[in-house]
Amino acid sequence: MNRILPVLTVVVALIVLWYLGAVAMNAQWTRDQAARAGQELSFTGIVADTLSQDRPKLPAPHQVAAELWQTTVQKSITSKRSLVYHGWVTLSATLLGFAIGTGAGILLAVGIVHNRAMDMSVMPWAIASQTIPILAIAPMIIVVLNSIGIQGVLPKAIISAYLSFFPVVVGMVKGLRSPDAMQLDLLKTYGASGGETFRKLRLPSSMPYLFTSLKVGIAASLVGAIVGELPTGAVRGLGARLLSGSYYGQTVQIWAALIAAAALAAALVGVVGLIQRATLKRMGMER
Amino acid sequence: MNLVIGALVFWGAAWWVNLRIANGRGRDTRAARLAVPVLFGLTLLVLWEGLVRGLNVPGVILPPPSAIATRFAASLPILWVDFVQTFVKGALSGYVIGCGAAVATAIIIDRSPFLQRGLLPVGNFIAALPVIGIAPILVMWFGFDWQSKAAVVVVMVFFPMLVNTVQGLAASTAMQRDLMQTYSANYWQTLLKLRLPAAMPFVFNGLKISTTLALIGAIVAEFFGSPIKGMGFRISTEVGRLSLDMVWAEIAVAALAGSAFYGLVAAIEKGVTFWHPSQRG
Amino acid sequence: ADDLTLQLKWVTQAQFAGYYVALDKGFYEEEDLDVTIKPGGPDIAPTQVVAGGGADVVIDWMPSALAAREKGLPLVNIAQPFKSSGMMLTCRKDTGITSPADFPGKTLGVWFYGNEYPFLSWMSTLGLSTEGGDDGVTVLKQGFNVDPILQGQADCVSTMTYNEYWQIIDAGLSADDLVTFKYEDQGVATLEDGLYVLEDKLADPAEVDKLVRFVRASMKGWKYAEAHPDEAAEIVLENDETGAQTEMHQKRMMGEIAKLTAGSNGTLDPADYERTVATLMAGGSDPVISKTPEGAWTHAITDAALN
Amino acid sequence: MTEPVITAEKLDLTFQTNDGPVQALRDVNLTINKGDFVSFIGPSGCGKTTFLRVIAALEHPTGGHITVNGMTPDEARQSRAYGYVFQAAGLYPWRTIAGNIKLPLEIMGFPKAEQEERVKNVLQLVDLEGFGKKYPWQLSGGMQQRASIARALAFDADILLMDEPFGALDEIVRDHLNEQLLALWARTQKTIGFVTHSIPEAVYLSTKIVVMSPRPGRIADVIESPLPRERPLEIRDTPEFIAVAHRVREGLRAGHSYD
Amino acid sequence: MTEPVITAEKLDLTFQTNDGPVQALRDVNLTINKGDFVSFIGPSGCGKTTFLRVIAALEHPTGGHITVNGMTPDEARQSRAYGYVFQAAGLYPWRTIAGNIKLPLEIMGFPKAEQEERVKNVLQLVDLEGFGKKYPWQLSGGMQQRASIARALAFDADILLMDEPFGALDEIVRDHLNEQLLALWARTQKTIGFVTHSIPEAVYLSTKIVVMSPRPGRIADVIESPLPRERPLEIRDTPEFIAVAHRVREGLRAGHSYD
Ligand SMILES: Nc1ncnc2c1ncn2[C@@H]1O[C@H](COP(=O)(O)OP(=O)(O)OP(=O)(O)O)[C@@H](O)[C@H]1O
Ligand SMILES: Nc1ncnc2c1ncn2[C@@H]1O[C@H](COP(=O)(O)OP(=O)(O)OP(=O)(O)O)[C@@H](O)[C@H]1O
Ligand SMILES: Cc1ncc(C[n+]2csc(CCO)c2C)c(N)n1
Ligand SMILES: [Mg+2]
Ligand SMILES: [Mg+2]
Repeated sequence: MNRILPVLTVVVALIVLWYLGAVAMNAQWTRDQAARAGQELSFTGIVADTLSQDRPKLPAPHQVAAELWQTTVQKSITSKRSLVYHGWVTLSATLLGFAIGTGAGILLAVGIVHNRAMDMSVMPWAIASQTIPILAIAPMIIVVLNSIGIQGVLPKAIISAYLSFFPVVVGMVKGLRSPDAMQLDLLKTYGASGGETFRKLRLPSSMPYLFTSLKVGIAASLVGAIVGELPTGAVRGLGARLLSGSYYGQTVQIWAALIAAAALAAALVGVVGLIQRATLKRMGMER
Repeated sequence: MNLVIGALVFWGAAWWVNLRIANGRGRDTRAARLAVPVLFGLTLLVLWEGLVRGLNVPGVILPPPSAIATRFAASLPILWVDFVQTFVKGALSGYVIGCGAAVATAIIIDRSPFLQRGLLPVGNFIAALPVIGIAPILVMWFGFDWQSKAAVVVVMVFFPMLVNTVQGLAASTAMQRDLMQTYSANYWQTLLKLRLPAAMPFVFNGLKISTTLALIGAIVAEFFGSPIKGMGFRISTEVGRLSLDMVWAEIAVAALAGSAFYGLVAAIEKGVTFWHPSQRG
Repeated sequence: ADDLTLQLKWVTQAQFAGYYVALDKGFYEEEDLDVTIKPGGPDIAPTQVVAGGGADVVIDWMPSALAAREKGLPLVNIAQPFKSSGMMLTCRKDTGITSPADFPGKTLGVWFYGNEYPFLSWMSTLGLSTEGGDDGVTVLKQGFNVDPILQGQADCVSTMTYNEYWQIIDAGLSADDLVTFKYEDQGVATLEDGLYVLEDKLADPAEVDKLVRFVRASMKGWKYAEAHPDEAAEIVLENDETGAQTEMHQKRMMGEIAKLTAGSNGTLDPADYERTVATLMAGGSDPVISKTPEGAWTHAITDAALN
Repeated sequence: MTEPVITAEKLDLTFQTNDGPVQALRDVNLTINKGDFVSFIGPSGCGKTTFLRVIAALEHPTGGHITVNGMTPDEARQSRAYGYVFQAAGLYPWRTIAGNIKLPLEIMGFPKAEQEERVKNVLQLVDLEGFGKKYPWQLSGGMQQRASIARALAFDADILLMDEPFGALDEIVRDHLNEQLLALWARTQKTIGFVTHSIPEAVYLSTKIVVMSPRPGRIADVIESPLPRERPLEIRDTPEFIAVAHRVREGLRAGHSYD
Repeated sequence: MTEPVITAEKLDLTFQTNDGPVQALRDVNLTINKGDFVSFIGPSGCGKTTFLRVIAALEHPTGGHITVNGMTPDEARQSRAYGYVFQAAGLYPWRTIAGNIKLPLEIMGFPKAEQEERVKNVLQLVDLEGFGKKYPWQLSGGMQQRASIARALAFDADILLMDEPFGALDEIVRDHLNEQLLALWARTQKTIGFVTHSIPEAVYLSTKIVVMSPRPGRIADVIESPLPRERPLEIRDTPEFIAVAHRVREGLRAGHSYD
């Protein structure tokens, strides 16, 4: 509860700054237009115009809000102009990619923890893999997958999985290694097998780490899904909205899609957080 | 087909060697720690080469590593120009500005828990804005040259860095702070002598995450408008021209530069936070 | 029905009205074809898609197709619905540009990703360096929109007569504020939207038959679109899944597109081809293509389809 | 009552570290009989923990010979001979107290019904009835330590090895647990190996006190306690007690450097 | 020698927590004279730490009155009256031992040359010459604790407050540090407030033992030690020592619950 007031304050401050910015950045165009038309504009005239341009350099918050309202609430959710529809398209690729990425990440982490050779060889390359700009290779991934007959949401999901697997690997390796020597020794005195050690000690100890990285991972997944939408013709999804807004200089549309994407990310992270709390609570690790 | 089988055999053999090294006696030596990943990387390349050649994948889809290497060697001047444009001017300046601003901001809001409680959730929200949406906007605002790329990088690194620094500034223990109080130390003395040093492991965590973000941000921003040089520019135009070997040469530069950058920051971290248990090994 | 996939060069818009009309009006169905139209975008190189087997037929500009051919991807032009080029360079009048002679020292926005060839050819015909400096031009890789000219970051930007030009107008600049240089008028016009397939398809009679039917139906679609521009624009809008296109813009685009397709029944005019090749090879030290292409086009399909 | 459970002969153990070899145990000879309560005391780094770990087959000696119940430590471990209690309670936070005690039972494959039965019994034994459903962090330090002892007792190991189990507790709680441990030992007749830093604790609990000295770890003195098995807390103010404590302190002082 | 340094009258302290108020100190009255060595002993949670923190102005009482050298604790702190030693050594790991000892000197603005001088002196005082350039983690626990004492001594505070400084060390090292602390106290004539859980430690060190009892924290007993100021380690086996220890234990037992 004691977070609401500060957050509101910051949001209000941000919106005020945003309005000021909008006036400042859009004023040039307003003045140019007036000069071209040979008009003199009063200060209030300038301000009014800057906040209602069609293609503003920085759209005013209320323009973005209006666009969001129109494209979510006022459109049927099956409409191509509905952000809910586009959001759903992105979400489905995100979730599939997240599932693949998380699964692969966990498997890789298990391998790394149990096999020294894998640990030594894979980790540096996993780091290097994240320095490759995904947007650059996304089109190629799509084409390559296409040439072996994989189409539809799967290629997008694979790109999104590529981005989400890394945080999961890192977190999970850390988590599986978090039991200290004493906890491991305890199981040894019982003569426990490797599998039992994994099930009864390593896996449960890794849960807090896993969830922390899942939060990072799902946000990365969303970015991946959006990136993956571009080279498939960018016809559906939030990425498509961003890009088509960009083709036509529809800044209001871009900002609306951006906010929607960030809200979706926040919601996804929030859901993971809820699952985390529920799980850890059931496991007795949440106090 | 033979090439495919050959590649797979090589893979098997290299894996066996790696297993031997990793479980052998000299496994903790520097040489082993270098050899294993290098061998693994080599395996990936051989596998790639063998598969691409063996299965006759057209070069306009996926060129073999040998072709990429040839192209790399032949295009050093262009690669260098692109590297300077994107990495040095775009990524590095954005990295310095973004990380510097984030640390400064963290110190400023450090005195106000109210601001922290408000700013961090909003910051996390803003950090979730996809780059692909931000980049065209910033290109529109800051022009086509490296400034807009640096701006994208600033936006990308600012919040991860801020969150880490704020966390770091809170990392000193109550006892350590009490100690300062018994000396009647003032705010700045406590900051300088206790909280900043204690924050360093967190700060470097942020700095490391930011290295990869910076490079990716600078490259991606070039997709949305650039002068006719830069790694992102080259990648996007050469794909259209079907010069996939050049594209991969640029990607190789990106991966090398990114890993080297990360390695450098990690090395500095080792020097600065030598005292931290995770560094003492 | 036979399946066939068509990869567009750009997003769903009236530029490709003929194909959408043919699909919507059942022309493809009449020819026993089941056609899938894949929209393009800034991240999609049609040449790469066809190389990867993602499409049977692609729409591309001839310079990019010929360049790909020289790279070893055997693309063949099977039909050319667009007779004239819609490319132009649009400049702000207040920059003082009145003719190409004023270009030196100016900043020009250009599309890359395989679309830069006509521009490069033109500049080398003019003898202008693209490396900047006082006697060259500074080139920007133009993004997806016309912002650079609106924001004053470029003196001129690339536009199509049917699309970006009108975006500038819609943004609030008037035709009087602008100077345009059409590639057609500058004598450096190159062929735009043509239909291309991989060479080996033409060796298979069954494939050839499919292509013949496809081209026939497509041209029927184009002629229908020319005759009923507003209806064609509506059809395009219905097929636009992004929901970003507007009716006004598409109707106007259709009108402009009709002007470009007007002179063609789908058959490639060898004279246009020769002119395109000549322009591309004229590129001084760094021509777009270095040797005259062989077998880069065929009349086999259009002859069978249209006669 | 005097059959030997653990016999160590000429035990040597050298760790290979990055800074060269560290000799942790040298020429250790010791016999522990059934039902003994043996305390190990000595300055930090003298090898107390290492010796306990050798008994439990967590480390392997580089020289000498050790048998447990006539077997090697490894075999003894397979036959569930050890209950080991570490310095920190080391309960798994995601398991309830009962769940923690069940852990070894699950691993050793006891039937479900018997598991419940045993958990109930040992909880009673350590005075924790009614706390089975709580999580470790809901209990005080002393209670956690008792739970960890219950965990070690649950599967009826012959030998209980305890490595500074009460090191983290305050003196009063410690006294109390010491009393309880003695009672438990009297009831179960287990053989106990107990590491401590506290002289009164060692003297109060043990039938035999092993004083060790460091660099390399050797046995400096083995003291058979003259105290009776019945030991009220007040025994600590008796002259016998003080005499034994004095001898232990002397033994310690001899081999000690103060860092 | 009997001028009062610290006087507490009717001290109350209540913490406001999420679970409601916690009374940590209730009606505490105490006078500490110059040169006293006062130990505070009592079960966990009885307010020993809180009382020490009140003296050092790290907490502020919610009732009653306290003066230090005739000033309020806050004023006393401004005039550098306190050297505070915590349970864990709490050395900054990024500073060398010398750097750690210099820390308060830097903050208080001593000139560079004097800093070096003082560091040298206190290192000698705690027997750590030659370790100034080492980092804390390169030293054993006992050495770290001595360094933290050196840090508290470096700026010549009148009053040394020590909160379980030796809690984490083994008994032998502890004995040794206790001897050294007594010697240091004799040499410097400081007033020392010392929190401990160990009865022998409290009896061995103090001129005055304050036994506290919990819930809420009150003073249960104040014992003036009859032992002489000169105290060899052997004094611990004397009947006077044992008598005092016994009285302390009785005082503790009275107010204790075992968890
Ligand atoms: N795994 C190991 N690798 C290398 N050296 C070790 C290892 N374990 C212990 N040692 C060294 O062996 C010696 C004995 O250690 P051990 O832990 O048995 O001492 P201890 O008597 O239990 O000390 P403490 O009272 O501090 O617990 C020490 O010098 C220690 O540094
Ligand atoms: N900052 C605080 N906020 C709320 N309650 C506190 C705080 N500090 C201490 N307490 C409570 O005040 C009481 C006294 O605590 P204090 O730390 O002084 O005990 P102590 O005698 O030092 O115990 P220990 O021997 O465990 O160190 C305890 O009940 C404790 O929980
Ligand atoms: C990144 C980018 N690349 C190419 C084009 C050019 N382009 C290819 S097809 C076509 C017809 C469209 O209106 C246009 C303009 C662009 N606009 N943006
Ligand atoms: Mg030990
Ligand atoms: Mg305390």
